[in-house]
Amino acid sequence: MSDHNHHKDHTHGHTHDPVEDGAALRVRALEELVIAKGLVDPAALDSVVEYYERETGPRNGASVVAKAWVDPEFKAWLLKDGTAAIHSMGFKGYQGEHMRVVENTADVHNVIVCTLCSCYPWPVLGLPPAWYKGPAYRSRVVREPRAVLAEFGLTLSQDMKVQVWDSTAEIRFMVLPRRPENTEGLSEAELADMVTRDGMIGTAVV
Amino acid sequence: MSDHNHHKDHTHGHTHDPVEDGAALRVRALEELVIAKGLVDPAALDSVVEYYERETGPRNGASVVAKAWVDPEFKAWLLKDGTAAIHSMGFKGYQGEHMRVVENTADVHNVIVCTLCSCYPWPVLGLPPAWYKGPAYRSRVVREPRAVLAEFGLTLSQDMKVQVWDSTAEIRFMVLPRRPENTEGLSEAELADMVTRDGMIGTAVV
Amino acid sequence: MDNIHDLGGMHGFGPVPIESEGYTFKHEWQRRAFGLTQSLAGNTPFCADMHRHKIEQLSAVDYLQMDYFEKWTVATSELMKDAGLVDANELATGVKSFAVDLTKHPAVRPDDLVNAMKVGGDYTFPAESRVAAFQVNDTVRVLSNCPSGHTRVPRYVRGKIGTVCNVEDVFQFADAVAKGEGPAPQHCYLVLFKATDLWGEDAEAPDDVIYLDLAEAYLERA
Amino acid sequence: MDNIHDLGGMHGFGPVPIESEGYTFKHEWQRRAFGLTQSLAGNTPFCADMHRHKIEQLSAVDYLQMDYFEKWTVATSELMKDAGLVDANELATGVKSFAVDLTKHPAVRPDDLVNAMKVGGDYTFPAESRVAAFQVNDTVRVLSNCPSGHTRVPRYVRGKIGTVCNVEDVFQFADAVAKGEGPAPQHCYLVLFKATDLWGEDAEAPDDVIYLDLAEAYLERA
Repeated sequence: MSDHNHHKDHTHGHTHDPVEDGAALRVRALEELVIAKGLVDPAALDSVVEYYERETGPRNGASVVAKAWVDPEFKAWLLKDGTAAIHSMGFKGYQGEHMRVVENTADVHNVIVCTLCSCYPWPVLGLPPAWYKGPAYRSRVVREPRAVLAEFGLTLSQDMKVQVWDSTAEIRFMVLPRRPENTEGLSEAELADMVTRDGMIGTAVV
Repeated sequence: MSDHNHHKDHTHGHTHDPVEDGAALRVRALEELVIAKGLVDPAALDSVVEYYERETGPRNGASVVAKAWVDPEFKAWLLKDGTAAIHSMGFKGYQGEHMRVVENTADVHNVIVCTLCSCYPWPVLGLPPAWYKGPAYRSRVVREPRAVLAEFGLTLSQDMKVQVWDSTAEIRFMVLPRRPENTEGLSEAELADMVTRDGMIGTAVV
Repeated sequence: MDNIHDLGGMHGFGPVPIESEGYTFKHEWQRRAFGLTQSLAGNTPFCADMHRHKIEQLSAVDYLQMDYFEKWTVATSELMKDAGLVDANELATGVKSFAVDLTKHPAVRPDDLVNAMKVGGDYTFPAESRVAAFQVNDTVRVLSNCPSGHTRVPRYVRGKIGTVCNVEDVFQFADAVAKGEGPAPQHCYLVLFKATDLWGEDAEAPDDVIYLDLAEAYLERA
Repeated sequence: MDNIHDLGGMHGFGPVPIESEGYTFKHEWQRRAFGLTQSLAGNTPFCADMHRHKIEQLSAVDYLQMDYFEKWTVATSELMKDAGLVDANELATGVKSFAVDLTKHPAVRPDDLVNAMKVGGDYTFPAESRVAAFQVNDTVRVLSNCPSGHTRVPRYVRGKIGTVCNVEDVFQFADAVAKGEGPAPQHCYLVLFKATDLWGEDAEAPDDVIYLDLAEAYLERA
């Protein structure tokens, strides 16, 4: 019915979106206010954004995955105590204090979500993509994960068991994807380059 | 948080509400179109609105209630076969084809709702008030009927059992309120004048 | 479908606007919208279940923001469009751009329309046409599934256990009717649920109950 | 609370906008909004659970229409207002009208803020400080009640039966923390639910499962 929808102008993504303009104004007002009041150091604000954009992100998670692919002992540790294994690589901090890594196998495919909010393992995956935080993914992936994964281009056979992990407490989940075939000759760094964000969310395979 | 809500202009009830202006334009466009196409006779449109405004409404239900208060046989019939008893008084038609009348007593209070839509017994009560169709009443009265009734000014003791009737099928509900005390001398017509719409929804007593 | 229209049990919608929304019609356009839908229901191929389903398919934001009668108008417009009697451009402009075969869709006359309202619909089938699967005092569980189309099971009773209090008549099945699949007649049951079974310790009083009429297809023996 | 934020299992939100919403930040103001909340969380008295609860209290229409980072900003602004550090007029204008005691709320320095992010929060208590009520392989039922405040039980598992798969650490209890009532430490359990128990015949495959971490207070022995 969208062609009859006079509220459509209010959805996001248009060049001059009144909702988004309102949001930008609201944020600017808060920023100017709290800086004027001395409650925020502008350099701190810049630093924290830079930290998440430069020092976190899926490359961290990819290096964890690649290490698990080449080092069976590390993999066993990662699956048994994800927190300790990941922290040992230096990827720790807010939204990564408690980690559980779940392994995709020939029979099991895992996918993570936070239906109530948008909890996500920041130290290993960075900040989540917008779709992870939106109502379509959050509402549907617990009820019809296979239909959602198919939209991502991942069609699973009925023989593959799907496990959905809803991040309802303080533990954050990360998927350990299956190592692609014919990658025996690759280095750990080359393997890490193959690992994608969606592979570690579970909306893709590697 | 409403003072920070830049979407507030879009809620209903303001003098120049863009949403409501849009609705009025949409309705006018449809009316002009279907009349131009010959699909609607404007006199028919007027007639059906007049019918509901003049010939249905809570006065119909009130006369059913008053008759039940003065005529024990009718009351027994009304509670056993609400459809037949109400139809016998001429109150029949769309949204009143199948009726169940539920009796308030010294121990039981009844209240009706339609959580999925806004089903309502049109022939006996007319068209529903806007609040009956809105999200606050529909969401809350099944979970916390006593809190909702208290907002209507009706505080029930914990000894009173509350029965909520959610109109999920083709049967429409109507509450038979308790006859007020000290009304022995009143005529059926005088009794009917005491019966309110909310008394037959169950959000008030008479 | 479990869209936003399935409001029972949700939090967050505030107090009931008793005083400000005690009206039936507040604006003339609401009267027109009501009359338009009733007038068009008589000569175009849609029924109440289809109309409800169109409303249920509105986006949650539209569902919550649009006036009740605007939602009716959107649904009626969509059904008219589906039937090929109007097109999107006509609806946007209000200007006719093609003629329809009025011998197939004659405008309903005033008396006929009011009489149709006074007669109402016919949703039942002979009681003896079906054997009731459940009887009074049977314990039943509402199925946990939720079809993607129109359905009459609110989420708040799904998977819950109740008691059959009355075997109602044999009715048409709204889920099927809304899909245009015919009546699929079956018994309907008045089912009692304890408030404590639905809401746990949130129930306001231990003896409070909720009654729903539920089609046989929604229930299984518990 | 069962507000609109509790989206799991609802219909009606369409396909996942994979291509158009693959971004983390699309606009500079989103970066600023993220940084503002992190900067202010360090020197004003709020925590993540309180922040989430403010977002949960947005009207459903605002929740669904506002950008994610705008919601963060609204929640942060409300918490700052609750703490008496800003007022509504200041927030509306962006102009300071009164001074706050910066000795109590010193601006966090860049290095300290980034270090705080790298360290993270501490949500656990010694495992031996509590006796776990449930063990691995126990069958548990999620309670049917739903507090009016912040809670971590999605509606789609309420009243449902699952199996304990792991006894997690002793964690703070989000419901209590969000209310400012302290940590109320208790065990958390990894609970497995069969898709068929949650969705009935809608389950896409008979062996599919859903895992949730649930606090002890949400569970009873089934």
